[in-house]
Order: sequence, then structure tokens, then C-alpha cells
Amino acid sequence: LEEPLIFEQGTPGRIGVDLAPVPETKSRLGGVVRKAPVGLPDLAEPQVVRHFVRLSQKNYSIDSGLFPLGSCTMKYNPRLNEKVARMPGFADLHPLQPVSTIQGALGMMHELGTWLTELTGMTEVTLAPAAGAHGELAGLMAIRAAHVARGDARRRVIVPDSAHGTNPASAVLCGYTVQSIPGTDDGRVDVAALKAALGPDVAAVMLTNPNTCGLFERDVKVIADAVHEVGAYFYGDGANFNAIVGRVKPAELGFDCMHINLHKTFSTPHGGGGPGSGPVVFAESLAHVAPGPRIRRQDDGSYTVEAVPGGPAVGRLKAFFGQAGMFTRALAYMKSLGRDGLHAASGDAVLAANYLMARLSEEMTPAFPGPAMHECLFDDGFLEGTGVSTLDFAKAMIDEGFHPMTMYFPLVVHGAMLIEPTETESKQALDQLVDALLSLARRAKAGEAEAFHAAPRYAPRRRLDETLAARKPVLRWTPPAEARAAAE
Amino acid sequence: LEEPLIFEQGTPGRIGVDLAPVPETKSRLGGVVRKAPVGLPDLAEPQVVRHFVRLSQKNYSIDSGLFPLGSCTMKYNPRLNEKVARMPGFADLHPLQPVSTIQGALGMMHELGTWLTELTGMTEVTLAPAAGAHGELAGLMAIRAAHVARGDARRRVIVPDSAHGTNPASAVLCGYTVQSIPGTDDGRVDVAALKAALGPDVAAVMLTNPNTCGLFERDVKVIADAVHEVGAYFYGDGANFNAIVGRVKPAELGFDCMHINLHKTFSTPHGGGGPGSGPVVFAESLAHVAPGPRIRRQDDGSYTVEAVPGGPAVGRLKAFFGQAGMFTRALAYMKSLGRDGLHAASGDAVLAANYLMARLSEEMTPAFPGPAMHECLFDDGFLEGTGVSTLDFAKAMIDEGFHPMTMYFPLVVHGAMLIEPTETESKQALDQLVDALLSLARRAKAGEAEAFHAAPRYAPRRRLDETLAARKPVLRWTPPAEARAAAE
Amino acid sequence: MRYLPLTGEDRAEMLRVIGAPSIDALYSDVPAGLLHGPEAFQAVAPGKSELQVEREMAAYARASRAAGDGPFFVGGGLYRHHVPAAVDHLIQRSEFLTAYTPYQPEIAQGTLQTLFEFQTQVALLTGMDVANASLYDGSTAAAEAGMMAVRITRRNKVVVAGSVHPHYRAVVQNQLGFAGIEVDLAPADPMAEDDVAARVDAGTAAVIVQNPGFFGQVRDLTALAQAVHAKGALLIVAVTEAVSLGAVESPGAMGADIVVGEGQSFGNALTFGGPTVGLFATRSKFLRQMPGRLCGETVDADGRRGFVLTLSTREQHIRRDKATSNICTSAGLCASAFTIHLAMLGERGLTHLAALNHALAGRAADRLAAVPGLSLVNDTFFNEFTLDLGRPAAPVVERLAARGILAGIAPAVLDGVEADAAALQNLLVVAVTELVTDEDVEALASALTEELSA
Amino acid sequence: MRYLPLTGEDRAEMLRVIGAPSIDALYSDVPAGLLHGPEAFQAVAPGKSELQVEREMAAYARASRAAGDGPFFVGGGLYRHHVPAAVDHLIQRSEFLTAYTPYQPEIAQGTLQTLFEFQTQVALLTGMDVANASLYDGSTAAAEAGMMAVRITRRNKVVVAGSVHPHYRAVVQNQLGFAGIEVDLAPADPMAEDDVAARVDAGTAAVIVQNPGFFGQVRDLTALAQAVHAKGALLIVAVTEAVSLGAVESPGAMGADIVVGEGQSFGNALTFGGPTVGLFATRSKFLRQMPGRLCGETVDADGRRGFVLTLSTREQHIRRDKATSNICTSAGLCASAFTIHLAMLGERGLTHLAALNHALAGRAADRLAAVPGLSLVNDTFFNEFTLDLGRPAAPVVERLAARGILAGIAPAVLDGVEADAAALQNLLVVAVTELVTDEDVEALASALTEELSA
Repeated sequence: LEEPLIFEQGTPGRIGVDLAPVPETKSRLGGVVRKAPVGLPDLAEPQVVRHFVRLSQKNYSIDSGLFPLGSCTMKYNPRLNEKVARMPGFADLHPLQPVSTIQGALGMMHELGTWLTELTGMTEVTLAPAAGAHGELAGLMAIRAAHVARGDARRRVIVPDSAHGTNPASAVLCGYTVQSIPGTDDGRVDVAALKAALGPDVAAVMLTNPNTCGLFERDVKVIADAVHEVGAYFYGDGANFNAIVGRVKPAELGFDCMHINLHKTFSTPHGGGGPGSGPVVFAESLAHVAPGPRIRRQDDGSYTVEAVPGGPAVGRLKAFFGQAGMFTRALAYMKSLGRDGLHAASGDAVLAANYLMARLSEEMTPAFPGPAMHECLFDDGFLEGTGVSTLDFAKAMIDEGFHPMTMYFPLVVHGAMLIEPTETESKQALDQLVDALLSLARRAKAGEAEAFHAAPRYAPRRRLDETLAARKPVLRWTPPAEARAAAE
Repeated sequence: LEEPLIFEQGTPGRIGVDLAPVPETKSRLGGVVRKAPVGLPDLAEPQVVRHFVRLSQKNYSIDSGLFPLGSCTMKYNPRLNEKVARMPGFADLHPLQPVSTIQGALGMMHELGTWLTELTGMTEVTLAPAAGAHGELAGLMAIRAAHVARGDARRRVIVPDSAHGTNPASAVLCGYTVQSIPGTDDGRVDVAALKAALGPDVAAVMLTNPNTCGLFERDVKVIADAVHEVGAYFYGDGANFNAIVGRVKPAELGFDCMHINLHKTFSTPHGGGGPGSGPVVFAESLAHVAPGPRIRRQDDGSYTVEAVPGGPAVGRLKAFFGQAGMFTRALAYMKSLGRDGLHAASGDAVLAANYLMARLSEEMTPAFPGPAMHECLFDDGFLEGTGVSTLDFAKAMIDEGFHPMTMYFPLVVHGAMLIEPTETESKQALDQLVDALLSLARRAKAGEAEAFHAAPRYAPRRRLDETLAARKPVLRWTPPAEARAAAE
Repeated sequence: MRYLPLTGEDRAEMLRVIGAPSIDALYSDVPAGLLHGPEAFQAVAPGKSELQVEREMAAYARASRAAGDGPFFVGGGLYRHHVPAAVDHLIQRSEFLTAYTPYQPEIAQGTLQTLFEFQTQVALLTGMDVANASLYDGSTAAAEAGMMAVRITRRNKVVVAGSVHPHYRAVVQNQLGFAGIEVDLAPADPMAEDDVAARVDAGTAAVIVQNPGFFGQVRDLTALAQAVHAKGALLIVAVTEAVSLGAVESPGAMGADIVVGEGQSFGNALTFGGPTVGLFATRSKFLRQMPGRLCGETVDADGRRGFVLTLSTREQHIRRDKATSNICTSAGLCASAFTIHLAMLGERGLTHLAALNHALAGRAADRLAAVPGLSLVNDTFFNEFTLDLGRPAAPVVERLAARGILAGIAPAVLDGVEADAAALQNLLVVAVTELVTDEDVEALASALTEELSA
Repeated sequence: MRYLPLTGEDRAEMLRVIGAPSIDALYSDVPAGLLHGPEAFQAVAPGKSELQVEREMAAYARASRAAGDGPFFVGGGLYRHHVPAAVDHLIQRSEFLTAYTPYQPEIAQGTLQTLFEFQTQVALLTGMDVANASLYDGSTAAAEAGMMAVRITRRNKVVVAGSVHPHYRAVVQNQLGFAGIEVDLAPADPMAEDDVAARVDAGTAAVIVQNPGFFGQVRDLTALAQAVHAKGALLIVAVTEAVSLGAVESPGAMGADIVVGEGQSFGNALTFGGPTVGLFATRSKFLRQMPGRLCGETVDADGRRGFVLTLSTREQHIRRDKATSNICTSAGLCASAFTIHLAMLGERGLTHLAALNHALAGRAADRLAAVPGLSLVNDTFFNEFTLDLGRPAAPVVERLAARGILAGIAPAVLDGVEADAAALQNLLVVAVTELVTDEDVEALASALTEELSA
């Protein structure tokens, strides 16, 4: 059965909620009242529930199967975290309540901060950023504030070409120009090119480590030294922190600050596209310009909210305290694993990726030699001459019951396929994935291109026309009459 | 992807829960310790969650679509009820706590009792029965106790042949012999036959009204008078109370007691086969033998648990207080609808059934003329000569996206198809069902029998071999080695 | 009304199609004068908003003292265990929660496979060959077992041991009584049970014992099983704390013919006593005399493994008055919760959980036994034991409750031990699970010290 | 560890296949001496049981005073509304909760169709042509709107009115400042706003106003829109209480070019301020300058309607440093909750809810205005209004909190109004939703009477 839009199911006269009667009072709207109906459809509660249950059934999710999206880190989302986040002392709490009435929430945030600084070896933390990209921005703002504070208006930020697109975009938002530098044949930053690009006008170098090719930047210390030598700061994109958490302290690699995606490393659910949460940790070198609000523990055990010492070098990033609901989830996860469990988790994630790389190499072509970190990258070399593209190959996975891997990212590899299994998959599940991929690779090589072009066949939809969507954007439902009128 | 049994997924060395360490103490088991392993599989939490999510995805449910199982009353289950049932004051409460610490739960049960007696016009209520069939037993026990109390050991119970199978089974469990009486051509009890069967040894007559043919027993008062005339009690099977709730008081129809299935009339979820809850209401005539425990409100507003006055004529039906978790759900539903909403709900349920009957009569053959109550009954007359059976027809519905109706019940109609839409379906949903059924009927008549025999094609499983299952029962998983050994 | 999707216009159009002037007209078969409007139900209220209903129900919830509000030692057949958050999440999925009995197996494999796994788990735990897909609860399961034994042996008396939960005793007595079966209740007693075998005679169908017993005692039933079998009767063993099966020898291994139990400990909250999940397992040879729903393995038209409800010729909807039971509804959702929790535990988790309960109970017993004026009655127990307070226990329980401590159960006040109430009046039954902290035990010990020295 | 399915045996076998001696060996690229064991992280604890974690987190939760624990009048951009139980149930379904961004539309139609419905609802509510699939929250959406106006007009100044939420003012000032855009903050003031149009000059890209304003005032923005447009600038309207859109004229109808908002009121709890859901809507002509994710309708290979993410050439993962924003993650799940709640409300429910909030706030304002020594500042408002206490409000708020009453917000202490703090110090902003009872209002009124007479 197809599921129409709610707008196509409404009938006036129904109600989906019952509310108390409206008492008689005079209007205080000063006549600024809505004149036309909003145009929302009226449905009863059972219809709404069924509508969204049916819609949900058209989604793949980590609970339905392996979700090997490289760089996205789809790991198991513990239900304990959901339960904890819904405790009234967290969920039913307003950030503008007096500080005396929010001590529990502040204490929770303070403990989360302690975990994040300890795990990264850093000194200071800001929890405010709403997502990883927002965290990048916060970190760059701090870097800029630090330069400005010492009267040094630098304008250039260096970003490797394999970086996430958010890196250059954030740098531009922060008022910087961006210089991209190429990688080496072994999938890492070209240190020589980097050094050549460095200069006194460079404010920062942004590096993702492990990088988006799933490799550890083994020259990271050399790079850090070079960056610091020209008076620039070394920004860490912590999107892949999950590969090294509990094992490597980014501060020891030379990073001056780093953002952390709570959903990637600390299991908060991705929710079909968010919400995220992107706390940033700062080394001693940047602690003085770390954005607020910061939570401080007093000697009597109470907590206060502190403005940045010496005035707001970086101002407010977001209303209120950040994504508090994600903090409770992440902290529950950290407490569940503990330092030993986090160490085991990163190890298992890396083990699983290397296992996939070893077994898949039988038919597929790794982009770079290993050892891989938490994800393994293949190019489309093994599909050469088959008529099957990376896209076709990915879509064929859907019919095998798997979510496709990340395709065409990083951009530095031709027809990239980036596979990240995470630590929460069993060996059986990994083997099932390998068997399916090897079999698909063999079928591609055996000339079954047509079947690949037709995939997926067994999904709620077959391949969707993205070009049409972009050429003639239809971004909302319009009442049929209006739509007709518009078309005429 | 197929989903193996959990037993086929276990690997020693995993754990799905973490527990505090076991402190050192001496064993107090007196040596009665388990010698062999239990044989449970070890899985991690993510695997268990995925396993049951995947299994759930193989189920049809009322939230996924219309569930027109006649006599089963699959109506919408409000989520408010689930939320309420999980409040710690209900869910985390032990029935053997001192009465002073369970006043809220007793008050809730007392209010539920008030609703049930008011809605049925009855005097007394017992909430203890665990399900409808258990309620039947409780009611019959009271009837027997009443007879015994007046020194009158009657042994016979009369049950119409259209009754639910639980009616005769319960009567036998209560020590009675059962006499079945036939129905009339218009789908109702044969009053003459009933009167003929009555006699001084008849303890009770059990009647479902509306009956399982979906019809109101219009002679119910005449029957009641006849039953009472021979000194017997008139038992009401309240399985179909949802058709008349808020409109008809069963006490006024002459019933001496009646059980109520909370899930059918008051929306508690069915959970794939239970739990149920079957409170029984008693008229003045049986109030003195109603089983306990009964909740009484004292003048000071507190609640007490009362033993049956004058000693336990009927003893304990079940440990503790009954299905309390179902009480909270049912009461939340009653409060939500209120007397006006319940009146509207029964009306809409009956309206929907008659609407289906009117529209479906275009191609299908109603077993009896209407007006129907909350469900409409068809026989397989319209399939005569098509080679399509009721079973085939029902299985074909699955491929159309619907759960089949009740088949082959009641037994009094050939190839019965009993359709109950309930009041929580929209007209659009009813029309979709009608269109699908009319189209199937036309296809059956057009000679497409083969397609019907092959249905379902688009379900998680095609038709399952029930004969094999019964002939060679495999009722549990056995380790492969053992299974092999057993087979040899 | 938020649950009713039909609009006034829909109703008018539907009545037009039907050819009826009004909804009331569809009720024309109701005798004159007996069809009412909502105003005929004045004792109950009109409909309310979700917010208002939630407020009223929350007021009831707050008017009780939830178990988790303080120290809590109440057991007696229902145990407060920690249930992983994933369990409740999973059983609330629409596809489990709002499905019907799996009569259409092609679109109910989720429920059916879960029940098949449940049956296997119960058989493994109890040490029996087969288990059904659940009954209402432990007490009614015990009664069903008694009746099944009567059917198998064609004898008409059931002996109930003093170790059996008082409510179970009452339920068995009541239900078997109505079915015309003689019930012989041995005295309820924490320790003595040696007389049970002596009560078995040529007319005895079965003996029902509980292990661990209601008072906590753990017994080796092997000899009893032999004695009972020697007289041609069956041994029925009730287990009300299913977690014990991770540490205590299984009833099957000790010779039980039927094992019944309360499965609430796995996956299910206390919920004021219900719904819970009745366990029922037996030997293969008694399969066709077993009550309740059974799920069996089979294949579909394409030869793939699948599951169906089976052997329903035992059941009331087919056999009517010849059925093995009147059971229709089972405890499907509670059984699912049981199965999910036990799947998370696995062999390692179950063993660990049982050991943890046992050790914590042992430490608590030691601590409490040091309170002046009371004594520990049991020489064996799993996670529940009986104290003799040297004075009537019920008032002490009340006073401790007023101090915020739910100390346990005073068995003398329960249904089912009427004849033995005097002998039991000084006893307090104390349960200790993994949710009890050292602070809780200390709070109970010091409160008891004060009460008993008063 | 319960979340890690690999066993020791699995690990050994996998290492064998890889050809590595140990897991640590896979980290051979890590510089010498920088690869640590768990012992290197002494400031954080080892792993704990679910029970223990739940206990520790519950201790934090109990250490705050939840909004529902007593009378509650705090608003200021986040509103405590009654969310139907079905909403939270639905967004907790695995298929919504644990899905990724719908990059593979064939198996993500559930999320995509929900987002398409979200976009439509937001466009309808705001009276605009198109809306995106959500941003982080209202404050960052306001900053994005300012930057978008700069891109569209190629002018470099944004005027922020005194009606705008102090935190939004601070966020706009900070973010636009770093992007090199001039921000002109008009004084924060509950009533005066006539000077805003006067601040617009030939270099002004946009004016940002809020309606209802932070202090509650409801304004007809038509004339302002005309004045702003006459000078070639855009009007950006922020709405922090989305429920108001069921009663107050839509920003679109009054001439707004971009509408941003906080959608928390629908479907989302307070959650200590986040995550919430940022609303962003504009005119069709500005579509390609819009930041954030967009879901569009299309067809699949069989011609069936389906939905995809579209126009991603505006976005950072394609355009990198040329993107319209660095936004990647949106507020998908919170947007779903918004959409589900609003689907349940529908036209009737929304209108009713808005009228109910307005009426209850009006009654509360009348009652509070009768308290001696204070005065109602607003002559218009929706469900939130400002009182002048005649003395500093912040200490009064603290004292009322100590009495269990959360009276509202003392705006003088917030970020974003530093320059105006003195003028605001006697003000108290009070929000009244459908969750506030008459008893709550009475409690506040009498407590205020006592405090102000002290």
C-alpha cells in the first residue's frame, strides 16, 4: 500500500487531540490575528500514528541491519541512553531556570566535560556547538580570537583536499580564505606541500586524523611542529575520533583544539539527519579563548556558569547551553563503557575494518595499503570495464539487504567506496556483508551489468530521479487547485 | 535476509548485560545447584535488539493497517495508555505491600469498577480474572456458588451453538455439563429450542449479545424471563460489548452477570496474544457471591481490600489483584472518551460494519440480513463454483496489504467470513478495504482460482504447512548434535 | 474525539449508503426503551483531554509508594529486578504491541518465532522437554497443572505442599474444587515438608511443591519425585522466582513431571501483580494433555522454515467442551519481554545474575540475623528468606512502611494459609535482588533493631 | 561489555585473516609512545552496569528541579507544552531514531516523506513559499538568515531589533561578526521599536525582528516591511513560540522575506534547551540562497512518486568553501517530532491550542496585574508578557524559586542585553501555556504579593 501525504488524508471535522475548552477572555493580540486558515489537514490520532508507523517501515536503520556508511559511524544506539534522556530532571528542565534549580544538569555537563578533556588530553571544553560543523566554527573562532588577541590578523586556513566539506565551509564562515593541499599516493597529507604552503599569514591548519581515507596520519607530529613554527594553530577534525578513543590523546599529537561528534564516538542516535552535538576541546594554547558557557565546580560542590574570563573573546554560539539531550546520552554511554570499554570499542572498530579490508581484497581494490583505522576505502578499479559504476554497485547492496557504503567520498579516490563497520557488529554480520559484497563483485565481473543498473528492485522505491528533483524543485505539497492554477 | 533463531546466533564469550561483581559469600543452596549449563545462547545487546526489531518487521499490526478480524476487535491502542501504565506508582508497585502504601492503585481500581458497573447497569464487580475466558469461569463459579448457597445443585449449562468455544470449555471447568442449542435462520438463538431445553436442572444460560454473527439478540428479554423462570441465571458473554457500550445496559437486558474483555471494548493492546483482562460485573441477584478481592472506599476516602462478605463463596481466582496494568490502560481510555465518547465509539463501530455490509453486498453474500452490529458476517456463497475457498480468499487479502478477516467462525455459517472494522478506521480506510475485497471477489468469479491458491506471495512467508506442524510437532529448538542424534 | 476518525459528513454519507436514517436506527433490534443516550450514564464523566487524563492518572500513581521510592524487600512470587531499557523499548514496538494472536502465520512470523524461542528458553530453564507459549500467571498455571495431572492419571486428588505460595494454594483449591477435584493442602510451614510424600495415596494424581519454597527454602526434590512416582502420581514443581533457575538445580533434573512458574522476573515490571507470564513445561509424553497455546516449526510453500500455532485440537476454539482448558488469551507480550530479557542475559548473564542475587541475599541474611531478637529461619535459600521476629510480623511491617521501608511480607495475613496463620504470625519473608543496596539492608537492619527493642 | 559483540575467539580469528599479531599492531602508524592502554585515562572510570549508570544519571536528574515539579512560568524561547504520548513513541521507533541522513532515498522514504511534510507545514505556518528541512535551532537560524540576506542584497549590515531574544542577538552578533558583517543592535526594550526602520540605510541587508517579541508584544509588521523594502533591504522575522502562528497573523502575510523560528513548542520537550529544531522559510525567489538541507519530490524508475534530498549544490559537501552554509547535520528527529505533533493537531487543534494559550495567559495577566506594586508592561501579547516589579526582578525570581515557584525570566541577566541591562532590571517575563493551572497562577500571585510587600 502506498502512503499518501498527510495533506492528502485530511478531512475537516476531525480532531487528533482533545484540549480543554477555551475560557472567555478578551483578545490581547491587538488585532494582529491570522486571517486565512493555515491549511493544515485534520486527522484523528489513529490515522496519524498509522501514517508515521507506515512511513517508518520504509526506512532502513541500524536496528534493522548493518549500516556500513564510512565516515558516518553508524553504531548501535543503546536504549538506556534514550531512557536516561527522558528523565524529567533532564527532559523537563528549562535552561533559563535559576542556577540553584539546575544543579543536576550542570553537574552532568561538568562530568561530560571531564570525560572529553581526559580522553583527548586537552585542558578546556565548550559543549555549546550544535553539531560537528558548528564545532569546527567554534574552534576556528577561538583560533581567530587568539590571533586577534595578540594583534595578529591572519587570513588563511589550510585544508587537505580529502577533508570533509564542512572544513573549508566553516573556515569561510569564520572570515578566512581556504587553501587546499593535495594528498600523497598513500592517502595521507603531503607534508612537503603542506610545509610549502605554510607562512606567517596562515591562521590554522585543519587535519582529520584518522583521515577520511581511514588512515592514520603518521606524520602528524611533524605537521604539528611545522604548523606551530609559523605561529599557526593546529585544528583537529575529530569526526574519526572513534578509531582512537581510549588509546590516543589528540593533545599529544599536537592539536590545539578538536571538535567531537557525539553521535560518532559516543553513540547518540542520528535520528535521520540530526540532532548532532559538537563539543570542542582546547589545549592550553587556546584555553583562554574557548567559547562559553563554561560550567565550573565550586569548592562546596555546587556548579556555576562562567562567562569567559576577561570578556567574551568568542561570543555566544547558540541559545542556551547546547544540545543537552545529547549530553545525557553520551555520558550514559561513556559511563557504560568506561575507559576500558572505550579502549576495547576503538580496537574492535579498527579490527573490524581491517578484517573487511583483508577479506574484501579478494575481489575489490583497496585504494591504499593498510593498516586501516575504523574504515576501509576501496576505489572502483575492480569494476573497470564491467559497465557497473560505484553507484550501481552500492544500489545493488540494497537488494542484498544492506545499506550501501559511502560512495564517491573522499573525492580524492576514483569511485570511492568507504566502508565503516563499527565495533557493534558481530563477526557473523561482518561475514554476511563480505559474502554479499564478494558475490556482487563477482557478478559485476561476470558481466551482469544490466542487473546492477536496475537495482534496487526490492526496496520501497526503485532508483529515484534526482536530476528531475533538482531541475524542477517541488519542495512542498500544494493544494491540487493551487497546483493546477500554478501550472496553467 | 532471513533471521535465525537466537539459539543459532549465540557464541560463548559474549555478554548482553553487564552486572555488578558478585561479592564473596558462602552458598546457601544446600548443594542443590544446577549441574549442567542451561544452554542459553550468549549475544551482545546490539544483536538482541536487531534480532527482535527484525522479527517485529515480519508482523502485521493495527498500527500498520486495518485489522478486520471479526470478534477480535482490533481497534487503535492509544499510546497515552502505555505511558500511564508505566508511571512508577503503577508499574513499580508490589501487590503485597501494606495497604497504606497502595492507596493510589486501589483508588484507580475502585474507579474502574465504578465505570464498569455504571456502563453495564450492574451492582458489583470483580476485577481479578486474567482474561475473558477466565472471567467466564469466574461468573460461572459465582452462579454455582449461588445455587449451592440455596442448596440447589444444578449441573447443566445451555450454550448456543454460535458461542465462542470458551463458553462450553469454561462451563466444563466449572463442573457443568453443556448443552448446545441451535440458532435460527436469521442468525439468532432459537427461542423455542431454548425454552424446550430449559428445566429445573439448568444452572445457567450463556448468551453473547450482540452475538457472534454480529447481530443483536432481539429476544433477549424474553429469553431472560424464561431463564429466570426456571431459577437459572443468565450469563452474558460481553466479548461484543463494544457494539453497545454507552447505549445499552446489559443489566436491563436481564443478564445476571457478564464478563468484559478490556482489550475489545476498552482498547488495551492485544500484544500478539495477550495479556488480556476479564473483569466480571454482577447484578443484584449475584452480588452476594461475586468473587473477591473487592476494593471498598471508606468514609475517610481511603480504600480497603475486602474479603467476600460471609466467607469466600468463590475463592481466589488468581494470585494478587488481577491484571492491574490493563486496568490503568482501560481506565485511561474510559476517561479519554467519557460517556459521550463511548456512546459515539459504539455508534461509529456499528455504522462502519453496516457500511461495509452494504457496500460488500455488491459482490459478497451476507449470511444474514442486517442491521449488523459491530461486525458483519458473510458466507462463502459468492465463491461457489469458483474453486476459491474462504481460506484462499482470506490469504489473498494479505497480498492486498490487509490482514484477513476472521475465517470459519462462527461455525454455524458455511465458510464464514466475519469482518469487524471498529470505530477507529477512517472512511478512506474502509473504502480501501471494500475496493480491495470487491476486486478480489470479482477476480474469484472471473476464474482466477490459481492466483488465490498461491496467495500470499508478498508476505514474509508463503502459506505454511500446518498439517506438518501438527503431525510432527517441533516445539522447541534443539542443538544440532542432539537433533541429529534424535533423528538417528 | 481524538480516537474517532469519522466526521459528521462521513457519517451522513455512510448512512446514505446503508439506507438508514440515523445511527440509532441501526440499533432497531434493541428492545424498546433500552437504548440510551450518554446522559443515561451519569455516574461516569464525559470525555477529557489527554492532558487531563494524564493528570488524573498521575494523581493515582503518586498516591502509592512506588517500590523504587526507598528500601524494598518484598518478593513473595513477584520480584523487582533490573530490566534493561531495550526490553521495554522492543515490546512497545507497534508490531509486537498491537498485533493479534498469530492466527495468520504468514504475517505474524515475528510473534511466532519469538514464542518458539520462548518455549525453548522455558524448556531449557526448567529442564523439561516442551513448554507452551505461556499461561496467565504462575498461580493459574499451577491449577492447570493439577487438572492436567488428573487427566493423565485419571485420579482425582491433588496434594499441595506447604512450600507453595499461599495465593497459589488458594487458586488451586478454588479452581480444582469447582472442577470436582479433591485438594489436600499440607500445612504451610517454612521448613517441614517431609510429610508430603506420606499424603500420596492410590487416588492421588499429583503433588505440587514449590522450589525455592515460598519461605525461601531450597530443596533437593529427587527423593520426593521418586516417592511420588512410586505411587503412580506426578510431581508438579512450581517456581515463582525464575532467576533461581540460573543457580538452583532444575526441576526437570530432579524428576518433575510438570513444571509451572511465574516468569515475571525476566523482562516484566511488578505492575501491581499483573499482567505477568505463566510458565508451563512438561515431558514430551504428556504433550497432548497440555493446556494452552503452542507454537511449532514447519515450512512454507517455498520450503522455508516458518512457525505456526499448532496442536490446536487440544484447544477450546476447536474442541469446545472437550478442550484441555478454557484458556484462549495467553500472556504473549509478557512472554516476549521474558524472551528478550533472557536473550540479553544469555547463559553468562543468567548465571551471573543468579549468583549476584544469591550472594546479596546471603550477605543481607547475615546482617539481619545479627539484629537482636530475631532469627533466620532458613538453612537454605536463594534470594529470599524468612525471619522469625519473635512477635507478630504484620504490625512491624506496617510500622516500617510508615518509616519508608518496605520490609517484606508477613505471610500470616495472606489468602491460602488461613489454617496455619497462627503458626506463621511471627514470620517475615524478605527478598533481596540486585536492586537492593547495602544502604537498603543497613536501613532495614537498624529500623528492625529499633522496632524489636521497642 | 554488553555493546561489543566480538568474542576473544572472533578477535583471534580476525587477526589471523588480517595477518596481524594483535589489535595494537593495527595502530602501527601512531607515533611511538603515544598509543595508550586504558590505564592512561585515570580521571575517568571503568565501565559500569546498566543499573549503575542509570542510578548515577538519575542522581543528576534528581538534583535539578524539573519544570513539572511545581508552578512554572518560564518561557523566553522555549515553551513547556503538552506533547501527546504518541509523538515520543513514534520518534523512538528504530526506523526513525537510528537511521542516518537519507542519502540513499530508496530505503529512506520514511524520513524523506516526513521531511517533505515538515517543509510544507513550516511554509504554511509562516506564510512563506518554501522551507528547509530544519536547522539547529532558532538562534542559529537567525544568524543564517542574516548571512543569507547579505548574500542576496550584497550589502553588509544587519539591524537587530530590540524585540529579538537576547540570546539570538548575541548569536547573530557573534557569528556575523566573524563573517565580517556589521551588526547594529537596537536597544532591547519591551515596547519601543519605532526606531528600527530608521536604522536602515543603503548598506543595510536586513532587519531582524521577532514576533511575538521577546517581551511578549505582538506587532503588525506590515508597515515595517514596506519601510524596509523601500530601502532595498529584507525583513527577517523570528518566531520563537511556534504555537502563536495558530492565532497571530503569519510573518509571510505581513511581508517578511525570511522567517526563522524555534520549533520546539511542537513535539519537543524543554530538554534543558537542546536539541530543538530551527525553522527557516523564505520566498521562492531566494530558494537557491537558502542554507540547509532540502527534500524534494520526484519519481522513481517505475514512475512512482518519491522523495530525495535535493539542491545539494548549495551545500558544503559538494561546494565546500563556496557553500551557502557549513551546515551538515540538521535537526531531523526533532523535526519529525514537530511534524507528528502538528499532524495530530491539524488546523482545528492548532487553532484551539493557540486560543487556549492566549486565553489562559490573558487571565493570568489580569490576575497578576492585580498584585499590588507591579504593573503589566504589554498592551498586546500572545502567551507571554512582561511585568514591571518596581524593584530588581532577579532576586525576586531566586526567592520564588526557593519557595518552589519558577516565576519566569529576569531578562536583565541574559547574554545579549548587556547595554540595556539597567533599563530592564525590574522586568519579569512570564509565560503561560496550557500546562499552567489556575492554582499555579494563584500560587504565583500570592507569592509575588508577599515578596513585593516585604
